[in-house]
Amino acid sequence: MLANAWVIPLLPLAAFVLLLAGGRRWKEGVAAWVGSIAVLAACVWSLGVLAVVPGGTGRKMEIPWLSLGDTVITMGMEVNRLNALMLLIVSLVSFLVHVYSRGYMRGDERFSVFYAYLALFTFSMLGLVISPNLLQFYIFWELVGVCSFLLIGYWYYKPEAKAAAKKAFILTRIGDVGLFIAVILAFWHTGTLEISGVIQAVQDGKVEAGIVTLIALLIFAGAVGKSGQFPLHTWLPDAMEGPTPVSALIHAATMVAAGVYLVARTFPLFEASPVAMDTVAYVGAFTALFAASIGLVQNDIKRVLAYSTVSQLGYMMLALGSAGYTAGVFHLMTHAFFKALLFLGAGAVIVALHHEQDIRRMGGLWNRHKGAGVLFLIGCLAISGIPPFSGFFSKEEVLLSAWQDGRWGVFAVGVLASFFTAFYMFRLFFLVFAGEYRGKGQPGPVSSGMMWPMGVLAALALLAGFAEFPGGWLSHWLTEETGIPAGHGSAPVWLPLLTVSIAAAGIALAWGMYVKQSVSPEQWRARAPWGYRVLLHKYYVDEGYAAVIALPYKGLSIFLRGFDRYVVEGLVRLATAAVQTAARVSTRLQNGQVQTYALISVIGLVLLMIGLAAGRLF
Amino acid sequence: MPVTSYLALGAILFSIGLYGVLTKRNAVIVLFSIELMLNAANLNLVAFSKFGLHPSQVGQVFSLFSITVAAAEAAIGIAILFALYRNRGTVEADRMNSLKG
Amino acid sequence: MEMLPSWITWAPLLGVLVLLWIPRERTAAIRWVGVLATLPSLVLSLLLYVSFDTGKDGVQFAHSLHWFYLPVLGEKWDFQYSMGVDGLSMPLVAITGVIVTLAALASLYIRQRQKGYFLLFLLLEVGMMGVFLARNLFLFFLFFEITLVAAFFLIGIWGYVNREKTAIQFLLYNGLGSACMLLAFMGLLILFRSLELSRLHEVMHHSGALAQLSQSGGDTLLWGIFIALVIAFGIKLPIFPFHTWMLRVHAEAPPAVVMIHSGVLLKMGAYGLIRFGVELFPVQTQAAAGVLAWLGLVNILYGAVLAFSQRDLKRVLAYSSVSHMGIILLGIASLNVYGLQGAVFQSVSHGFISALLFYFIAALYERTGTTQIDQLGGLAKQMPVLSGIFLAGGMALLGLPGMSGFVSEFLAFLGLFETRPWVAATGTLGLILAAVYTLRAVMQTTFGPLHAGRERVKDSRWTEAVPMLVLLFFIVLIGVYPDVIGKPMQLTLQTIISRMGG
Amino acid sequence: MQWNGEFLAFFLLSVMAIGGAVFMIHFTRVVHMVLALAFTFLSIAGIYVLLHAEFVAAVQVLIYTGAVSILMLFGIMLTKHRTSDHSDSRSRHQLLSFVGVAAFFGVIMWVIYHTPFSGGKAETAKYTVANLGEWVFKQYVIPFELTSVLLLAALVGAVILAKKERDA
Repeated sequence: MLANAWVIPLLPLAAFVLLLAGGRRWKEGVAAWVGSIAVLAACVWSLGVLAVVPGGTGRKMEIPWLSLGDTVITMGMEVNRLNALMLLIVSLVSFLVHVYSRGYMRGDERFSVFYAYLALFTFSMLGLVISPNLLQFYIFWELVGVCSFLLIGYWYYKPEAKAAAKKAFILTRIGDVGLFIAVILAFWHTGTLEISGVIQAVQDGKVEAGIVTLIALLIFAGAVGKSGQFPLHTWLPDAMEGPTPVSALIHAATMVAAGVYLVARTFPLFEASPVAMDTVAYVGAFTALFAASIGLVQNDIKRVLAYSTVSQLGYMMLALGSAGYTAGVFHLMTHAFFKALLFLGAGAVIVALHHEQDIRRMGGLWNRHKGAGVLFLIGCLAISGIPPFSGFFSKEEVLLSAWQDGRWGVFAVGVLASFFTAFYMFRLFFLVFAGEYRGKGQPGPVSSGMMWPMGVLAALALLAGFAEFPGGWLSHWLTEETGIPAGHGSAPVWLPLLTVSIAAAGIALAWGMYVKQSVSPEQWRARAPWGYRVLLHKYYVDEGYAAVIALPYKGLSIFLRGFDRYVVEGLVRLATAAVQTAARVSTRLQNGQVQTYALISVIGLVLLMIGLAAGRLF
Repeated sequence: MPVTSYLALGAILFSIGLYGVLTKRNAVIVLFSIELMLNAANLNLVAFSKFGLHPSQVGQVFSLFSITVAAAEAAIGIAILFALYRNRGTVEADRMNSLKG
Repeated sequence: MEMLPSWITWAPLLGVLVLLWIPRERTAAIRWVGVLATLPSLVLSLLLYVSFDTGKDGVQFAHSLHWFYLPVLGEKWDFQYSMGVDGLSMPLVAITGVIVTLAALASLYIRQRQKGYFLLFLLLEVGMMGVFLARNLFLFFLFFEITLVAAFFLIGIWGYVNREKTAIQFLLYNGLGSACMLLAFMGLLILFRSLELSRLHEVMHHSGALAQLSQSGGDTLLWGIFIALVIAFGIKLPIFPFHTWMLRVHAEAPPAVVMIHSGVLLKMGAYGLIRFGVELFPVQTQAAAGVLAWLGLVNILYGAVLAFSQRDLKRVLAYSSVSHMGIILLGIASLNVYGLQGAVFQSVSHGFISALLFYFIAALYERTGTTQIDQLGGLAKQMPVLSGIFLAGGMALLGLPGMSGFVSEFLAFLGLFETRPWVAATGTLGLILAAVYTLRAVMQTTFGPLHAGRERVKDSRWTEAVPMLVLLFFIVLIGVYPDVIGKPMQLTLQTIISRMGG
Repeated sequence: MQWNGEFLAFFLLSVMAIGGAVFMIHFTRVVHMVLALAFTFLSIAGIYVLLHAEFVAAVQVLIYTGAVSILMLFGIMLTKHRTSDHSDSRSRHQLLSFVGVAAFFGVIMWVIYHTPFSGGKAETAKYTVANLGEWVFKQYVIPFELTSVLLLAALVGAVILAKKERDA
């Protein structure tokens, strides 16, 4: 089971090929079954792998891929405990999303294409997870990017989807190039592409400190692009143009977490460079607060969740940057469950409301869709950090690692972001489920096929925290024989109290504003209208990019087009014109008169003779 | 007499002939000039048969051949001229530009 | 078996013979004979690929015949008809066989004077195969000129509106390149009294002979020859600022010819640079590597920036070719086995990719009558299969891993990062820009709402879809398992590099 | 340089030859030109005598001074000749021709006077007509016969060219 773990990604790949070949001929049910069964098999297999995986470097397998001089680049798999955990998370969430999509995508004319894309994504993500070397990692890294692109642009005829897909691809590509350079630098400075080999070389001090920092920062650049960290975060909220199951799978639970996973996977590299650690921590903290503050005022249900994702990813980065390896991974896991749950819940709401996404036109759904409401509430409680939901434990771990690493500023930012999170999540919850229905028409039903995956996720969101508490079982399991410090000991007593009370304060504020309506949001808005506008426009980052990068680039391109047309080609024309003039002059000599021809011959002869005799003259 | 004098004479005659070929509009005169150039060449042949590196009477033989050919050339030339004259009514060289495409 | 290279080269003439006997009115017969006539070469080149011994260094299937003597100053200069294949030419021969056959299928779009078209087309194949297989510079030159003349007529007669001007520009530029090449070859002939490649290798890699040569002032001449060769093949590649002819050809030639042009003919530039630059002039290449790297960088960025603002799909692809050829230059300039392998990989991969994309363009033009980006849009609705193929081709173009473009880009940059990290780092900017222009081109045509007046566009027929899928298959094959072409070339390239002492 | 008889003869003859040639170029009436040319040919025949080529001299007189000149006269008389009008481009052409020919002449003269001719000693006593005959009919008999064919061809050709119009 363990030795053949490389089959796990191939299962969804087979499904992809089948679905592509089957095309539109297959009925919806067949396509959904093919995809779901393949992923279920992968999921079961992953569970088996998780049960038997040994600690330390785990199990490796590789085959030659490309011979280059004396070096042979290999492809293969490596399963250690981190990988195995990721395998399970990815395949599990993917399976649930597969099941859920059957209901969500009902009636779509490219149904089987959607499942094919989902299968391809699952394949790529699983391949990414078990990559033993950086190159393979990069390959799958790009593949998940392209799947994300395809799925964001799934409704290709919508101009917004088209723009969002393009933006997602290009912005992540910017980060990817950083990773690309990092892979090459790692190869030249350590002589290998194996992740374990690179780490070994760095730990043995074979690489200069400056180079290690550079490589770590470039890897982090890749992670920034993929995980939507500032300043490359803007694609992630736009990516909500894709179908909601996609947002749940790719843009909440798995792909965006790949950046975090990457940092975790190469964690010893970061540990070796204080600068890199600082960068990760500060970028993570800044993103956490930044995105959370934008999330406060957004009105699209999926966008609120998207900013919340960005913010939570910032949390994970923050944890990793503060040396909280297990805290980061733990939060990654819990977040995968509760954020997927939230997205699927949002999807259920959207389906029920006939594809309405604006929360100002929702409300009062608690009575009609109690099941969805409860599940969504579980997700909200988990993300806000209310015990005993999983988010509470992981968030506390994160803040604890920041505190113990001595990063007060980061800690304070984390606490503030946690307050924001609680507020906007419950703002969302109350606006959607409490009060009166503000939309048009009647809310429709939600199929049970969509409900029970949410149920599974809710259970996980509720229980996943107990993998770590009490006793730090997860940390020990993850770090056994890896040389990475397991945890930070026990937390001070005041920390859980602080986090819970902060979260409760956020929830209370949201309650006050949107249920009891004792605090008027309009008043707050009126007090700082410019602040509200800045938040609503997401700090004008998109506009800034357009003005600073996109426009000048377009200008440069148009300028160069003129340059190419008039200067480069002009030079060519000049040359041809010169030749043509010469030709025209010589055609005039061709007047058909023998004497002229003879004269020219004579002159030519004379010149020739002078040329020959000139050697003797001098 | 040094050979250079004969060669110089040949060169002078040749150049005059050449000038005639290039400038005279009357095709008959052009033919004359060509004959003059041929004579200049003959002169060189004969001169070298006496003063050459390996003097030999073969030079004279060649000049004989050359004279023969020149005679034939003159005959054909005049004949072509006649034909042209009948066709185009002129023997002026600068009117003959049918070479021009 | 030993004569395989010759068979491959001359096999299309069989088709020429058959074609000559078919009356020009029987267009259907002419078309199918034209397509079938490319098959012998394809089959033979695949056979060559299979029987090529990857474990052996040097030229295989070599054979040479005495051709003629040139008596010069009491010596006899010997000219041989020699053919052979080594690891460098092997992938290129294989790709030529494949692309020519597929381009012949794409030539079914040709509506007029099919007989002449296919005659010239087959002649072009003879030239291309010969270029890659000739082991004598004189022979090489002859084949090179055959491709030039055949391509000239193909562009000039069957192209779009400005075809004649384009063909003339094509001929002038390439004629200039050929003149430089001829001068260089003459220089080599005078210096070494032979144009046999094997003989030239012996001399050029024999340090004693070289030292003697440089003492007698041959160094300057060698440099002159080297520069002339770089110019000759640089025009073909093309290197900025010699690229304008290539843009016109891309925009004006019939798509099937562009498939060949962009897929194979441009690669002759890369092949020449490696074969006659790196392999024959290691010292000079080493000294000029910096210039080559900068030229490559300019090519990459210039092409990428310009591709972004073009309105014509064909021009976008043309500029992207400029950009991709820059990667070949970077690979060559890196002077190590990684980079060189990257350059060859890029030649092969870009050959397949551009052939695929121009096949798509041909199909698109057939349906819509335009390739202007702003007159297209939302085509995925009407032609999902073709759009999917275009999307896949675009992904290959921007270097998506799992497809051939990535392998070559990775290798080229891997190589260059060893020797010139800063140039390489700047060059990676091209990867981002490639995504920008490719996505713009792909998404403006196939995504978004359907452009008005395109409601009746039909999806692909099987005669179109199959060749495109075959190309896509090769692209993915190389991307997934690059050793298929990496293995044959590896030893040869390693030898080239080891001779360089690097 | 010595003032001997040979030199004097050469000087006179060459002056006559050049003078004839110059006049030929310079005269405006065609008949005068022919006469001047005949004069040149005659002088050249004299120079041949100086060079011990008596037979060639005789042939020169017979063929050039006699046959060719008469042929030319016929040519002149059978065609019409207008007095030439000098146009602008014509004079430019003449000037260019003069410059070209002068340069050519200069180069030739420079070469002639800078080339060291180390002539062997000719056995002029052997340069007899009999000897010449032997050369022609022994070693060069085939070219000789070929010239006869050439002459025949020229004869026929000339007749056909001259007659053609009337038949057509």
